[in-house]
Amino acid sequence: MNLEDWYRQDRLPHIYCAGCGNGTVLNCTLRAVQELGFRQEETTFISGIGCSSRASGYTSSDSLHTTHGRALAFATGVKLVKPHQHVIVFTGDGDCSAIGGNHFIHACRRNIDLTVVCINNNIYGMTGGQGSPCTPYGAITTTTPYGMHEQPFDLCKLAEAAGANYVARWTSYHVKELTEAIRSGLEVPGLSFIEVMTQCPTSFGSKNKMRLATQMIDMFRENAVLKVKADRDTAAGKPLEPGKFIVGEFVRRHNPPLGVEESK
Amino acid sequence: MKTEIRFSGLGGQGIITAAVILGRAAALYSKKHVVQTQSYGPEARGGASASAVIISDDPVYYPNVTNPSVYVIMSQEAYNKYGNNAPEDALMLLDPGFVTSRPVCRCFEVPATSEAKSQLGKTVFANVIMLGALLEATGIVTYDALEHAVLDSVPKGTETNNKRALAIGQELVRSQL
Amino acid sequence: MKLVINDHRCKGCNMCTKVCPYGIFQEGARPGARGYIIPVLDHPERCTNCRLQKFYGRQLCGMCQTTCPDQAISWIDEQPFEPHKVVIEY
Amino acid sequence: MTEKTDFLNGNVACAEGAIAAGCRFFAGYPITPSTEIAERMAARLPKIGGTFVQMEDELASVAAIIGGSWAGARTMTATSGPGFSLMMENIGYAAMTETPIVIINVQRGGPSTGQPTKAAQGDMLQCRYGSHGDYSIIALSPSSVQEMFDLTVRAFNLADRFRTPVFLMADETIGHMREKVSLHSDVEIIPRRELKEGELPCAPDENGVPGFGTFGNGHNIHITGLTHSENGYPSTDSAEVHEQLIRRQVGKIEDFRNEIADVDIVNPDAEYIFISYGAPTRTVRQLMADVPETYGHLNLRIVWPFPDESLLAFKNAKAFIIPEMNLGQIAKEVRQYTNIPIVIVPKLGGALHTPAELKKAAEVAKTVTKPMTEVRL
Repeated sequence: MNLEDWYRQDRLPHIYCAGCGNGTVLNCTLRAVQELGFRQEETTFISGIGCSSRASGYTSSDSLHTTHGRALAFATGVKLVKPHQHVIVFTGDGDCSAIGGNHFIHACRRNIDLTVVCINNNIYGMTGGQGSPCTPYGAITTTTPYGMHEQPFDLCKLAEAAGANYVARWTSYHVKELTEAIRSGLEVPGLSFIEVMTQCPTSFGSKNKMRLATQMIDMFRENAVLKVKADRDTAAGKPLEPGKFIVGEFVRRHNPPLGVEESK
Repeated sequence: MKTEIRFSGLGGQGIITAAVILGRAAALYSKKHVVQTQSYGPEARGGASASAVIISDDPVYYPNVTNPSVYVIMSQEAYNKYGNNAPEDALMLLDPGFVTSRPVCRCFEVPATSEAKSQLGKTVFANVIMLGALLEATGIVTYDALEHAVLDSVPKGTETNNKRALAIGQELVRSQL
Repeated sequence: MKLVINDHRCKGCNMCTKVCPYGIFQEGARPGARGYIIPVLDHPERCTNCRLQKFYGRQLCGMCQTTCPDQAISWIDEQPFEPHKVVIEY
Repeated sequence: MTEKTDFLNGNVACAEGAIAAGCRFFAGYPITPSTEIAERMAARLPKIGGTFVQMEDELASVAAIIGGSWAGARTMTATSGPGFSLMMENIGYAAMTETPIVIINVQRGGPSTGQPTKAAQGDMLQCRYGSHGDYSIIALSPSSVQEMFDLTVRAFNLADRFRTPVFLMADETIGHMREKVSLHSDVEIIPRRELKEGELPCAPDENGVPGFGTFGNGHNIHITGLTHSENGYPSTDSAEVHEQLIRRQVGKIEDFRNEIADVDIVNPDAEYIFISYGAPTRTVRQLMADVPETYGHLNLRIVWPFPDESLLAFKNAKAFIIPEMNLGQIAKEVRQYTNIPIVIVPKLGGALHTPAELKKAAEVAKTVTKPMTEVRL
């Protein structure tokens, strides 16, 4: 199947704002799926509610656009009934870690064979830019007009601690690495969690001195620290500078997964 | 003909199991109409336990016991709650090891727990001893029906001891007739 | 192969201007079909993928296409070479 | 075919009914007094090629069975009041996406934690109207252990036929009492209609029900809880699309209310008529066994959609006496369809109405003139 066939061409152009990174993440996900040679009828995309979750509406295969935060629970049902189905979940930072936080940690604990692509744009985009559990400390949003005064989640550490078999983080700037990570996630049995730091110029950037999508991409390029370098720095006693974040593959392990068809 | 039987005692004595076995014997092996109900929840485990069986020749619609004619009582607390109100024409089987009061109605003292311990080595057979006693005292089902129901309900390997328990119960009542 | 930007899909975010290693995409000034300012292409024949995709039988670089959030960038076959239409300029 | 007569409680009979109906996926969360259903499914499903999963909460339980349903299985969950409240969000989703699922609610006293081990019928309106927006569902009400088996099978068939969530609104009395029950595997199965080639995923057939595009069968469909047009794609701005969709989804059930109906009508010529469903039906029957020919009785085996035409069977009716283990939830529904005086007989606290109490209510009924009268027991 060609890459273009994985898009619902009759639904494009999509509803995302100009410069929104969701489209980029969609590209990387579909490219990974295409490279692996999956067939349409054996692939299912599931998503919750939010900008990120509209992605499932643009993929050309069976797709389930569900309720806020519950995508992983729906996906659990699909996967347990049809274990040979490749189930990919699109979720966002609010969807996954606020309203869906409990489903998220339990899906990781069960280590169910799903691939979760979490588009983390640090904000609730669909409702117009409210603070999320992943809004950085000090950032301005419509519900944190004086700066976010709570600490954000580190979703990758959460997924790792909860038991996911594969955990990685990239940004919408690192498209090659992201595609590779989603590919790995699809190949590793058990729950694969790929967090993608993504720009939301409309709601997040405009309030935080990054009106242009390209400015946000520059920010990702400058602040993303490769895991190997971060590890080296840590060993040398150098802490991560404020505002920087680590990208790379954090976990790849083979704990017993759920929802994998036993080989006959 | 409709008989209402009230089982009561402490959680862990097998009160509910006894009622289920009797219900099973009547429903499946005696072609009677039966409804079995029970107290449910934490009280069924630690504290008081109660269960009831209605056995009738006609369909039983209303499932709750209103006027039991047979009481099986295995604790003083249960006696205070249910046994005190037993009418004169009722029949009561009680375990004298746990119950010190005595009713106004006809009563058999069935030391089921101590007999289970001394003759079968384990107190878990007390409820089946009680069923044997109940069978002998009332004849509400046939022996075969009750034995069938007991063997349906108990773990494998305990069949012999359970049959002995039935016989012990029958004998305990027979000696008082 | 020829590099093209789909006027109907492009929303003018200029992400392609950031990621193309050859600097082919330049911020534009002309509005496209939906009114967004579409980037312009500067000597697109420098694109590796344009030149070598057919030769290698697979997509090369492709950074612009993978990054483009609006699925607006693609490569299309060029018109076949038609010698009789060549206008010789003196 | 296997057939077996057993002495079981209602919850276990319900689980066996689900298995007989072909249910092979159960997702649930423990809650008194429904837990025996989950326990039985956990023990039985792995042995017959099914899957049991204990989810993190009831929200997830319904989500998982909806997912399982789209993957092609007959799926079910079981709960009681507090869990039922949590399920409402995804019940609305199932209604909007027309997903066949079966939800067992073994009702207990509420609101909130209430009386976990006592019977009630307080969720009858919640099951009909609990989620937001306009939609319709089907709800059955068993009054015996045998009906826990039979109506569970029926629930699956109705869910697939009408593509809707179907509720089995049992209560603690029926869930926990034991009776003789006939279990058999050759139950009638009415499967869901698979989407045909070239048919739009949300376009209705002559019954108003679209074909079901099972995931993995190559239909390439998009299912969303957003207002969607017949091709399944979101269409949230069009008033016309929304109205058409909602009217069809409600109509596909409400237009068939008297076809779906399953009632028992006894003594239709009587003047004083009991209307009951679930456990109180047992008390009414007990009373009628004691004094036959005195009263009429309408037993509702399917409560929602309300079978309004069944009221017309009682041509001499002077009053309808409605005993419920709530403050008159279905009585108010009956009121919508009749001008005959209604006597509500509520009973709270977990105990069932006694035959004597119903007899008293029937005496009161002989004197009422107001449209609605409540008998305080």
